[in-house]
Amino acid sequence: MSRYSAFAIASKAMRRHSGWERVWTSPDPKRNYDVVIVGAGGHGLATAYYLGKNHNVRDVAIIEKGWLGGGNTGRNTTIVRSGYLQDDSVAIYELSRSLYETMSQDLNFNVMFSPRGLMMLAQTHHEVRGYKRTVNANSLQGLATEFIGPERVKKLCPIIEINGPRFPVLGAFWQARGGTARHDAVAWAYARACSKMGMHVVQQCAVTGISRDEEGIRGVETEKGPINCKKLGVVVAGHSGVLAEMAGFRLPIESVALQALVSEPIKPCLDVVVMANTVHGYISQSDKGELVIGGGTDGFNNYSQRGSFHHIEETVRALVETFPIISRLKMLRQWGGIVDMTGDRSPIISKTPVRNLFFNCGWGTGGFKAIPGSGWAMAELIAKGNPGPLAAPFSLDRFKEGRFIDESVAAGVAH
Amino acid sequence: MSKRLSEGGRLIDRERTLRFAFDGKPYSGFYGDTLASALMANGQKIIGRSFKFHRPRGLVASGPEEPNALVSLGEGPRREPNQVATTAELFEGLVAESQNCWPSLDFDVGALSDRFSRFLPAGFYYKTFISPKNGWYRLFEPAIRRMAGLGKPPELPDPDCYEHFYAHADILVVGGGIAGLTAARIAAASGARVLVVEQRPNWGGRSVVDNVRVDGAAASEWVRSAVEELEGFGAAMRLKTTALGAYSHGYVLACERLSDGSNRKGGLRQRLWRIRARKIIVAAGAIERPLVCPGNDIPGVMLASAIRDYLTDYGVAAGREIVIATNNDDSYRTALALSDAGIEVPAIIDTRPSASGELPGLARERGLRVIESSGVAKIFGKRQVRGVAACSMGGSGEISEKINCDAIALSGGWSPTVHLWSHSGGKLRWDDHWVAFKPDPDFPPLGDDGIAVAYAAGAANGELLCRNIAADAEMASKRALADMGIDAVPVESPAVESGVENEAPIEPAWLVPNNMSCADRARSWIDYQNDVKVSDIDLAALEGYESVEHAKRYTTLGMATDQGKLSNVNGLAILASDLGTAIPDVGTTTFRPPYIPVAFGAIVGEAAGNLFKPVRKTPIHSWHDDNGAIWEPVGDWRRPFCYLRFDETERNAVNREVLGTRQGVGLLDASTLGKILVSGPDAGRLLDMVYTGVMSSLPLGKCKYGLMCNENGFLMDDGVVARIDEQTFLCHTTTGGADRIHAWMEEWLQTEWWEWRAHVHNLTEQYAQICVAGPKARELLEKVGGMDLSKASFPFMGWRDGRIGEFNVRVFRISFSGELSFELAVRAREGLALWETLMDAGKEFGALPYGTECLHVMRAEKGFIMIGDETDGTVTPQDLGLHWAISKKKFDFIGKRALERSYLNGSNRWRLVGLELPRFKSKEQLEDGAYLYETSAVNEHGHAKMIGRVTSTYYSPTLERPIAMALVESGPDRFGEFITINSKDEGKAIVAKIVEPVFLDSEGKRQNA
Amino acid sequence: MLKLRCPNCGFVADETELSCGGEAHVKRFGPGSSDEEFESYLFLKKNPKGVHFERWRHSYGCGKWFHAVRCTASQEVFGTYSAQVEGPPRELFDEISRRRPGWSHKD
Amino acid sequence: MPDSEAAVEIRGEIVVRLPEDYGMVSLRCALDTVEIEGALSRWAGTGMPGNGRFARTNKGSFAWMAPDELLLMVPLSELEPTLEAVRDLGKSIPLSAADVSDMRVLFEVSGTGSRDVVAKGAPLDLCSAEFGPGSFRRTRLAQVSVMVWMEKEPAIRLACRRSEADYVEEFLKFAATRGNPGFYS
Repeated sequence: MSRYSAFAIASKAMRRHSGWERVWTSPDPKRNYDVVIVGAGGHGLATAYYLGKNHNVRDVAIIEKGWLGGGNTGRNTTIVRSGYLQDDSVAIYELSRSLYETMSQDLNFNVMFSPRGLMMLAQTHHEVRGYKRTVNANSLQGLATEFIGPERVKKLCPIIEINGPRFPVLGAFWQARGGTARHDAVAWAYARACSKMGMHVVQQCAVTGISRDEEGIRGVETEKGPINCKKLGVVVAGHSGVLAEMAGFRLPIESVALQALVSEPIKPCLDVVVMANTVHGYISQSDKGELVIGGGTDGFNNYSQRGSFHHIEETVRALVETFPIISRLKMLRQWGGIVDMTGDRSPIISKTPVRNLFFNCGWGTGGFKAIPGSGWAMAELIAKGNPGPLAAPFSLDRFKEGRFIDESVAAGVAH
Repeated sequence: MSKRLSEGGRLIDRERTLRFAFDGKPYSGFYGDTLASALMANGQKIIGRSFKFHRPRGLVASGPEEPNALVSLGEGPRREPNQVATTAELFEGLVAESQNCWPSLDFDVGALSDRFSRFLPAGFYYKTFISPKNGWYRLFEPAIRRMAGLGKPPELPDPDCYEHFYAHADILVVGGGIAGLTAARIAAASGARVLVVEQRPNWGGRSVVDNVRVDGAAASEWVRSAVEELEGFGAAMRLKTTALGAYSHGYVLACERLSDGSNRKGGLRQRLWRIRARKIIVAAGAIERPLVCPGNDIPGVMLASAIRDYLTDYGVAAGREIVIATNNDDSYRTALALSDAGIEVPAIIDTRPSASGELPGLARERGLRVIESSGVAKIFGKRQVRGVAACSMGGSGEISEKINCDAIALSGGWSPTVHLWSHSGGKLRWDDHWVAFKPDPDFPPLGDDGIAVAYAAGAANGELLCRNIAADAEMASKRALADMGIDAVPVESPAVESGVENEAPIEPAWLVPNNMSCADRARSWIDYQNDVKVSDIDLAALEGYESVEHAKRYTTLGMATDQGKLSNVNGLAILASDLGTAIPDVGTTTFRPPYIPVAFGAIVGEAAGNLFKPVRKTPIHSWHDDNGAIWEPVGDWRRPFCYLRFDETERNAVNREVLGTRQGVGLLDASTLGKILVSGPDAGRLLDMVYTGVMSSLPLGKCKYGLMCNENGFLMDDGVVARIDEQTFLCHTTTGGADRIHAWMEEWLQTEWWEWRAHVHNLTEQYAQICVAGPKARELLEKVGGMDLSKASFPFMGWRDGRIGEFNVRVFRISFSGELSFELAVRAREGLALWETLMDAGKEFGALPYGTECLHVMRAEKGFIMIGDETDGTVTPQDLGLHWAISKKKFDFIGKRALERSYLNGSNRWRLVGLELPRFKSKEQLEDGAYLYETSAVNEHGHAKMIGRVTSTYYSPTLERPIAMALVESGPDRFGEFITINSKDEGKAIVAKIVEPVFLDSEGKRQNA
Repeated sequence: MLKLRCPNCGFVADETELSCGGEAHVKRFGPGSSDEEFESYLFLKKNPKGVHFERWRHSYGCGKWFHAVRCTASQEVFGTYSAQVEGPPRELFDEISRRRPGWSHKD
Repeated sequence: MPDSEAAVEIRGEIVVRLPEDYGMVSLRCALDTVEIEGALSRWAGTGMPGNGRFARTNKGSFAWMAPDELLLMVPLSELEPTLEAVRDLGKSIPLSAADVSDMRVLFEVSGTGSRDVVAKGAPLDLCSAEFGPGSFRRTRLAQVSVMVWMEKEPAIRLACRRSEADYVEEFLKFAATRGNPGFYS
């Protein structure tokens, strides 16, 4: 497959771009593979890629019921950060963030990773304490984050109102190497790299059943016929529960809608990513000029990629209060995705009751930033059959033992 | 050159001239004009620049679907980018500026990129700017960001206000054309509650423009009477109100425009309607598509229907000589209207082998020249149309003849406006006859009852022949009524005539000409705003971006501010032909709300400034405000953090409050604490389940401290419980816990133990509660007098009802400060008076008010835990050494089973200790949230091994040294050990000694005094 | 934007007046139960794409809890009923089967 | 008497924060049982209100709050005797009562546009068929919970938590002064 470069574009331009190769091949599936990955979203494709790259497992099919990257990968707010609190979270999210730094070069596809800096506003004393705590933890975890004062916040983000009457900005948690990336490009780049390694990306091929026997996994039933495999990895975000049911067990997961929206494109006015957790809203500006905005999840199980409008109202209300100049800008498009929430809001990368069946799910609202790290850890789990230190803490049995990885340490207000 | 004709223009009032400015140049228009019609009347061809190549852009459409004529409208705080000129009503003094061009609209440096367009195909940025690492972020991205975006963001806060409004209706009709009004008429006459919304400032839709005749009279006549009739039936009729989106269960958002851009009156600017309808009738009409032909983006190329609108509505001609290029009969109406107005129509280029319908016939009768089976080889002109070259439709663009003209009307057929149908899940079906996607009646959006919630009518339903529209609307309305169980009363549907019996069918013409050359494919636009050309779709298909979602995202087709209203179907068709599949097999992208962009301000509604969020205030709030309180938000409450005197710092104020209380007496407004009354024969049984300790055995008149866990075993709240009588308990909760714990108890009673006989009342706001603490507390209260507060008759952890001064109070002898302390509960309306009485009486004892921070310091000195500081949702009572508050005898309580799990009983749990700290040079106390770690070890991730964290840290003015509480791995077994704390702002590690978490009066002399 | 009829006060409530309490008819496991039972009680909730029995509270209205049966994909509501029951009423099963032929209740 | 200072008038819609001259008692008991309903009715002299209603009795106005809860509203002067009487009643039927007179603040919105003012914040259907004299609802107004009822056309009364009264007052005055949608009026 020919490499992408300015030179390639120039030479192809001479032939009116008639010479470009397909980004990925779309073959009909074989009957047997060493490994089948269900779900060609970012996490599934990354899993396949690192199976090939790190473990030299290349007889792999990634099967997708719709179009690759068409799920949450293509409908999130593209935030990349690793400033979490717990050791186990920081380990996987920071690996992930560092892989984003070199992803464009590794995959020879510009995923537009933009480490423009990310801040989480502290708007109550409680939040100040919480973020200082995280900064201290991060320093012991070797992660570069800091707590900055209101003046610095204003300097990094001039359009912010730091003296809001209701929730003045008391400071912020700042990760200078956090940022955003182009979500579609991430899926496309991994798919291209997988094809390059001879893997099969099979789109429009829904899984209708999972075949197993006492030995363990046998393969999957699909719209395009049965496919056998030695190992099966399920990486389907919102639909994990449905797949688990096919395999005959239940996951500690509930699927809910998460909404996002964009404004019309305007000239650059916001150079960093801002998250305001007291008021539930986060915002960044895309390279196209759209303000990309996200908020909280709906409160009930929902498999329709549509959420309830009052959540949009709450998010926009909060952001207009924090960024008064956006009041006269307009919402161009809103949409929803299905996210799978676990009991402790941390992901699952784990073996299952079925031998050689592995699940990677439960990324909730934070999946995009984790794509490379999640694929890395899942690939190791599938290749070795046992989790490495990255995946081990995220095993299913933690819920039985009460060993939670809880990032939502703000226990609510109390005096 | 476009110009205003001497007569005509049904919407303008030539008596009322309005002055306005565009890019600094003064112009004038008429009342009733849109900015677009006024600019056109003034001959302004170029109004904007395209997004990617900064090509000159002129008007294409006449409605909200306009992709090109976006301007920045207004001045100062009211300046608003990306306003669509075609929907912006003209007003006196309007100021508009062009966007996305520099230095000027006429000469835009950005347009250079157009020269290199060949090197900037779809998605070029994915293939380049790849290295070096950081190259994208540091070099390329900033440049691209500057080139991208459209208007400049506002610089000032929005001075206007907005509001929301909840409306309910049996039937919501979207669209006030013949279809909408007909459907509404039947529904209203049948007794249904009807709400009709129309986005334009006037009723009637296209029928009025196309001088259709209804029941023998001009459409406008019928429209007027129909609207009157509807109002007579009590139907709510709303103009300038755009339905934005349909959500589940018949919930529809609509935005009403209440003032023009000037908003001189300073009233509401917009009102966001939240409509709950049992049924929705979508009669939103249809939108015309341009033809895809070489040079079709040059200013002067417009939609045929738009040219007709400007002519009829505003008396403006798009040019002197206007050529029509079409694949259908409808566009001949434009030709006829133009020639009636005396405007030259040199030719009608028709892609069909034979244009033999009635309308072409009428055109020929007028002597207009129709060139059949022809396409457009080329459109001449750069900054505006100078002419057009025709070619054979079947060929690849060899010029057959050149025709001079200064405007071109394109028509590629119509697309039904199906957005609202699709938003809430309605499916679409491809219609070969009209060459368009239309609502599939077999798969409508469903309501909560599982039957159709929306019905499409008229053009929106793909019924594009106007004489059938009324019948179609009647059917939709009757179906909706029937599904609601309402019998439709017979209402005479209007007879609609378009002047012709038949229209010859449209014929698909996706590429004009059919076998367009490669060069032409790169000059034929599909998405005007985002500069998506045929060649871009070709490239996407070639590279394997085959799904419509991939192609859309790769080329940005349909992602402009018009969301593909003009471009999507053309793009799909060309993608389909590239892939050799049928259009319906390619499918459409998902329609997402809103139908047109809506201001964030409207979404916020009234909830800005003071109404952004409620602030909860205690009955004593005003006193705090008058006495120097620094407020701390606690949930929605405001509580005094401390009270500043003169120019003292917060730190000094807190120290003063602590010492003042410890040495004399201090008053705290504790009104925000939860007060939950639990009564009934099973009240004790309930509390024994909710609390970790035993409450049922609490003696009358006594208080007891209690802990609550969630079912997961983690601490969720704490507080003092008082036994009021045999069957009644009063439970105090944290401020944040009041509503949560009340709901929590109700939940268990209603959903798990519903046979238990107990009732829960949340009395939090019935009482103001005042804490009087300090060695002189008793003296103060005795001075006010009214009840016996002596130690003997009123010991620690008791409560009494009685009088203090003039007030009926309930006094609790409890202490969160470690001092001798009384908490007085009084009915809320008397709270302020009691507070003032006590402050007054307290003068001689140096009584002072203290805030939450002083409260924190005092409780920490005493080693009391604080929910939210020592706990964070992952901490058990055992972790905090609170075993004494957990009953061993009880078989069950909420959280008990969870606490038996292996991990929660591990020996290496982090448990509560105190820290003896060195004095700091830099400041008085250790920073918040510091971690304790082993200097030698690392964990499996290579991080320093953390073995604990600081949960509370304060400067103790009482002890004159910093104090801290911490959770440390098996801490209580390590008293006396030294441990290392990382401190970012000390810049170095700190060594502290692990001690008991009680720093003051461990035997409790003070509180028992 | 859902609307549900609260069986306690009889009024149709707007989604903004309601709060969802998750899966309905979950059996509580307390002391004496196995780790598996307790885990399933707390964490292994049903998460069907389709007919779902759940708990709702009319929190901005009469304040009472009730049960609702909703399709998590189409948002269709099959009915609401009292919170003070161990399981859904029979006639509701019939109603669901009528609207969703072939549907069967899984426990 | 409405305190005129607090009144805001725009084209007929007036918002008034009512003086605190009322007492309120919360009664919790099984209203759905015949005996208890009967006992209450005998005590009050008339039948108890059904859901969504309030009823005037010789003991005061009873509002239906929930299947097991009534709110008894009396003039402040009657509060103490009423509490006494309720306690006695409690001896004969299983009932728990609490004085909640200070928990809430009352407002009145009068004028022909009263429904339109309230509908700016409440998701209720306020058309006269659904909501008229004698109607009583618990719902939300913008971001807080309220009780809404009508004693006589067109005045609408609202009650909110004391701590949120300033917010509700500001909301209602904003709503009353920013133009009337004219949907209900």
